[in-house]
Amino acid sequence: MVDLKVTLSGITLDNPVIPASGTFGYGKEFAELYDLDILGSISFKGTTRDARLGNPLPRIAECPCGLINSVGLQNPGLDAVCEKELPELGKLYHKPLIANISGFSPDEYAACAAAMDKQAQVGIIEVNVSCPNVHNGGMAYGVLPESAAEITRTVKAVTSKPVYIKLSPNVTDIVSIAKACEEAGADGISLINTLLGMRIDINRRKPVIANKMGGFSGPAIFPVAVRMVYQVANAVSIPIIGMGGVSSARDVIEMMMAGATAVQVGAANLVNPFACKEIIEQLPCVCEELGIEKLADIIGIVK
Amino acid sequence: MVDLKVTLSGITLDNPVIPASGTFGYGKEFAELYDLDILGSISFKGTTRDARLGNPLPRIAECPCGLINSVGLQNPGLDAVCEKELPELGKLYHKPLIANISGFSPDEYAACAAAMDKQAQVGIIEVNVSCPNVHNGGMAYGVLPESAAEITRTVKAVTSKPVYIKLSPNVTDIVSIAKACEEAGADGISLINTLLGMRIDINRRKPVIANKMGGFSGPAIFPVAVRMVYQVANAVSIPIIGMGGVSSARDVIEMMMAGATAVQVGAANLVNPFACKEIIEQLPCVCEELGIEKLADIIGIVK
Amino acid sequence: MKRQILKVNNSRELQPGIFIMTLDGDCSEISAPGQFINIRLDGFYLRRPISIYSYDTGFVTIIFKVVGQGTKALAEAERGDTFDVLMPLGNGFDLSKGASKPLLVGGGIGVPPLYGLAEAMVTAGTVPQVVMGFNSEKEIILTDEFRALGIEPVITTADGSAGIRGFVTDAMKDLEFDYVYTCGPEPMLKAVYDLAPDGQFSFEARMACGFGACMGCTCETKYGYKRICKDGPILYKEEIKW
Amino acid sequence: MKRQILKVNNSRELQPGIFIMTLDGDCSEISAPGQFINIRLDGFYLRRPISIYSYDTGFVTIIFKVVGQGTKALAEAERGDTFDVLMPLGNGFDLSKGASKPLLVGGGIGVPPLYGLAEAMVTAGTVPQVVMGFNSEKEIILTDEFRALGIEPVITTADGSAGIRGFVTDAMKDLEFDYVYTCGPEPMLKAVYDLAPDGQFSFEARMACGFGACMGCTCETKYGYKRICKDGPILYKEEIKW
Ligand SMILES: Cc1cc2nc3c(=O)[nH]c(=O)nc-3n(C[C@H](O)[C@H](O)[C@H](O)COP(=O)(O)OP(=O)(O)OC[C@H]3O[C@@H](n4cnc5c(N)ncnc54)[C@H](O)[C@@H]3O)c2cc1C
Ligand SMILES: Cc1cc2nc3c(=O)[nH]c(=O)nc-3n(C[C@H](O)[C@H](O)[C@H](O)COP(=O)(O)OP(=O)(O)OC[C@H]3O[C@@H](n4cnc5c(N)ncnc54)[C@H](O)[C@@H]3O)c2cc1C
Ligand SMILES: Cc1cc2nc3c(=O)[nH]c(=O)nc-3n(C[C@H](O)[C@H](O)[C@H](O)COP(=O)(O)O)c2cc1C
Ligand SMILES: Cc1cc2nc3c(=O)[nH]c(=O)nc-3n(C[C@H](O)[C@H](O)[C@H](O)COP(=O)(O)O)c2cc1C
Ligand code: FES
Ligand code: FES
Repeated sequence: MVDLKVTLSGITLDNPVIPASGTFGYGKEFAELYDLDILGSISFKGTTRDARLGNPLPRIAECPCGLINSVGLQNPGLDAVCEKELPELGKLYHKPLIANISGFSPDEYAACAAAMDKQAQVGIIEVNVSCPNVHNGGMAYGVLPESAAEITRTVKAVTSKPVYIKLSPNVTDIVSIAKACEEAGADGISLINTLLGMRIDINRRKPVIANKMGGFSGPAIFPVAVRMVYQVANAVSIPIIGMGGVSSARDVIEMMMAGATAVQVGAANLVNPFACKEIIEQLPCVCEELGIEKLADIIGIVK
Repeated sequence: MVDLKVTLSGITLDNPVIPASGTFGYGKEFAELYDLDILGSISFKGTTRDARLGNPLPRIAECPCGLINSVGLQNPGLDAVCEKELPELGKLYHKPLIANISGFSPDEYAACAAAMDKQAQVGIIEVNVSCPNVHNGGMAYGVLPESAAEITRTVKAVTSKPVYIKLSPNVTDIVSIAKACEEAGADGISLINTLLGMRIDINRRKPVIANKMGGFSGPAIFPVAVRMVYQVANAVSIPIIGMGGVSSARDVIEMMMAGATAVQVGAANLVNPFACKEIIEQLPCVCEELGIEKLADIIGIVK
Repeated sequence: MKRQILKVNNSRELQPGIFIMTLDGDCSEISAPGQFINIRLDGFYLRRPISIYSYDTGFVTIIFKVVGQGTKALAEAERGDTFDVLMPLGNGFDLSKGASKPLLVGGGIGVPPLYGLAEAMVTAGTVPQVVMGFNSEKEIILTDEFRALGIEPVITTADGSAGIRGFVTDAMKDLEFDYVYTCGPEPMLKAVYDLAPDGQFSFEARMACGFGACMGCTCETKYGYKRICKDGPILYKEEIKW
Repeated sequence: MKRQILKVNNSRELQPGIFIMTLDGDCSEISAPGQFINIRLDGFYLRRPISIYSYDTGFVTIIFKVVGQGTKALAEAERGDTFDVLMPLGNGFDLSKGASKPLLVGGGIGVPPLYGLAEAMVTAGTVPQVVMGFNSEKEIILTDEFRALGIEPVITTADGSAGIRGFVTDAMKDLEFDYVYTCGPEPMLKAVYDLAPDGQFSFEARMACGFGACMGCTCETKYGYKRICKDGPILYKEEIKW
């Protein structure tokens, strides 16, 4: 029997496979297809303080080996998430959750983190710093070490749960940003969020996406994700949740060898709703093929 | 008849399709397959002052919708290129060439540019600023506006041919770098070079590429390339040569609508040696379908 | 929703660029006309959503127009080829809405799901009126099929090459109806909305998942945010914000 | 080099995980044993290079081992399936090198191109000696084919399950030869190099283009940089830097 367990900041997961925020809603649609309790954890849809409709349609563009989305953090807002979505998800999934939070100001991050801190179901708070700082030129918090560190400190101050900072890949030097977060007290790093991309509808001569640009993800971004996980794993000593294009058990193993302790699966859930289930089922078999007895042994094994 | 002509800094190309540097050698292998004179231009393999063997093998890794290369600027060096390769290429191709040059110091860039300035065959000098600055921490020249501008000025000082700076996409803010190059006198911008990526051989538990990381290109990077071309086109007033994942006539049109005046085709040549020929043949037909009479009319038409 | 492997039973061109294809497999979950299926195509990352034209427990028939690379690939499929399909998706039309004089209004490739609806209504004892609009004669489909149900569809063409010259709304002006079921391009839906006392409207959106997970297709209604793929594609007149 | 569409004529498993496949099409350009073809597979960005085992103007036969996702997909191809193939690639073996006692040394999946070479040598009037090494009995291929050429191949297996226990070099020690043609994994090539008075060595490398354009496969030789795909895959002993 292959041992699939991995541990993130003291929380042991039955396996490293976690649906990525924004690609699994609150689990409802998938619970109709399989028992959610097979999952290592679930990172649910990013929560903001207030309800958000998100961006205008169209919000989706197809790409070679991936897609662009500009959902724009649509979510029912902090209160509704805590009062309605989490209790409902609690009936479908019985292990610690990852609460993905977002904000357009340090205050908003703090409000979301403080509320999630009180939710017994939440095991880890995952802080999406790819949102634009609306009070400061609109640059994303995650593109500068200083602002990423600031948000880390803000969130750490209001919660005792482990805090994972989820980094944007659209940067020159991912390592300096990850290190700044580690120094500011982050318990872990999640990466990567989507690459900024764009498609044009050449018939209509307009961007496909109403908002012009959006977040590009799927298998296409996997080599960039592996590279960044590898770089960050070699620079920090806190655990990493790796993601970006993961679609198979082999991809999970590649991410872990690059340095990830756990792995999130995003876009793959959308085109194959059974993606996480199939990956979890295939992991033991692929591990055996590769001579892996304990999955945790391969974390960062590639130097 | 659809008019496919486009003009780069006073040089009119019969069509916008140009094989990208490093994916077409000096044309020899392709000249056995088709008449090179159908091409808009050719950006030949990056030249450095001295001959370079490049990086150790393996240098190639497959990716979903693309590949990683770490060829490492293998080339016979400036003298051999000018004395042997260019005369040979001159027999196969009779229009102005794009001379892609690289360097690990401003001096090296200057030496390459000065030599290319003297080559009658060379129409445009394309300056690859993705090389690491070996005298200054190893960071690529292209990742900072200042160093990209410095190289631009260095090259402009030694040549009267149009100078196009070829930018790296591995940056937080491509626009500031492009603008710095424009201000420093660049006649145009080429983008994008490869994304930094990595793959791991999970059987051998080692990076696939001997150098660990390498340059990721192919259809997978197309949405990132379109986005950057669009962003830069809206920020500068010099022409842009767009590239990154272009594999079809439709891709060429999408790049041009995003803001490119001409388009380079890289990885596609490697998996389909007839890629450029097929694209050029299909362009008139696709233009007609889309109601385009003059290809130059669509440059940057998407706002 | 299930993931099914469906096998092409037959496929043929109805009009230039418009194909009808029957796919065999377990289709027993389909519960209402107006639902759709989401088809994976080799070489394309996203599935292609196509409405159900008609169905039974063992097959589903779709009608689609070639508008891009994906539908082109679909049109090239041959008998015996198989597709990975998510189905059924969406809410479908609700026939139970009491109406004495229902009208079905379809535009172009929006007509097929209305045929399934008409069939269900006829089976349930109501014969609806049907208006269908096309750009030109060369695009007209399903006239005979509606006739076989005992319905003489009113046809409009934008170029006047057949039926009434003009849009579906031009035909609607001469008819009496108290409820409208409609599917077609959004400008048509909007125009129909203005003439419909009440009704159900089938929407389209670019979709990533098609089953409610990604919020890629959400629009605002009077009753809150709705996902066109899951809470739709049929929206009710009263909730639409126009 | 041409791009050809080749059609699978037949394919079968020779040993567990090792397949022989004949592809029909215009193969008239193939000029020497040791050349290879580069096969495009649906869903994979790079082509897969596979050596030519035997050929004629109208077909080419390959033997390959399933080692990853691409060769797995290739093994699943059925009669009638077609592949986009670039061919012929590489220099191939040069038979004209005068040698009175040539020896062919193959390791595992490196054996097949040596069969083509042996066939050509026999046709040209020289019967070479052949040594072939495998990990174990279950991997042995082509013994009968060499016998049909009138050659009794010496077999070695690492686990001793057949033939001589050990490596090809253990068998080479007992043989007389003045020229070696060899193909197999690089550690084997290196060991053979040390025992070979002279000879030709077939190399492998991860390739992007396979036809000399990208410099993805370049190695340094005594006579300068060589592209394994274009200037090789066969290198001569005198130029190899070991
Ligand atoms: C619920 C629903 C039901 C549909 N039913 C039918 C039908 O019965 N018959 C039919 O011919 N068409 C139908 N469509 C439209 C059909 O999905 C598109 O024509 C098709 O996806 C185009 O794919 P393509 O690859 O040919 O075009 P491309 O433009 O190359 O596709 C690129 C991307 O855009 C998406 N896209 C393009 N056009 C549309 C569109 N109109 N709606 C949604 N996504 C689009 C594609 O799915 C793909 O992701 C329906 C759409 C929806 C949402
Ligand atoms: C000139 C040449 C001739 C060859 N002849 C044969 C032959 O006759 N029979 C045979 O079974 N194999 C042969 N090989 C090896 C064969 O190309 C690989 O086994 C095959 O590419 C593996 O593909 P995969 O998708 O199954 O493996 P994966 O590991 O999934 O492939 C991933 C990538 O690595 C490349 N790769 C992996 N292993 C090798 C390798 N050993 N050499 C080159 N590229 C590799 C693949 O082409 C692909 O780009 C030859 C290789 C070369 C270079
Ligand atoms: C439709 C969609 C919505 C997303 N929403 C969020 C979100 O709310 N918060 C977040 O941190 N990341 C979000 N992401 C990013 C993913 O969680 C993940 O980081 C990214 O998609 C890369 O993984 P993938 O390639 O497996 O999709 C979203 C991605 C998609 C495709
Ligand atoms: C094998 C290979 C070698 C390359 N060598 C060079 C080079 O010498 N100089 C350069 O500026 N870009 C080089 N590039 C980058 C390409 O010119 C191009 O910018 C990049 O690959 C993106 O285009 P593509 O996706 O069409 O390949 C190389 C790319 C590849 C794949
Ligand atoms: S397309 Fe994903 S929610 Fe509708
Ligand atoms: S693989 Fe491209 S030169 Fe050899």
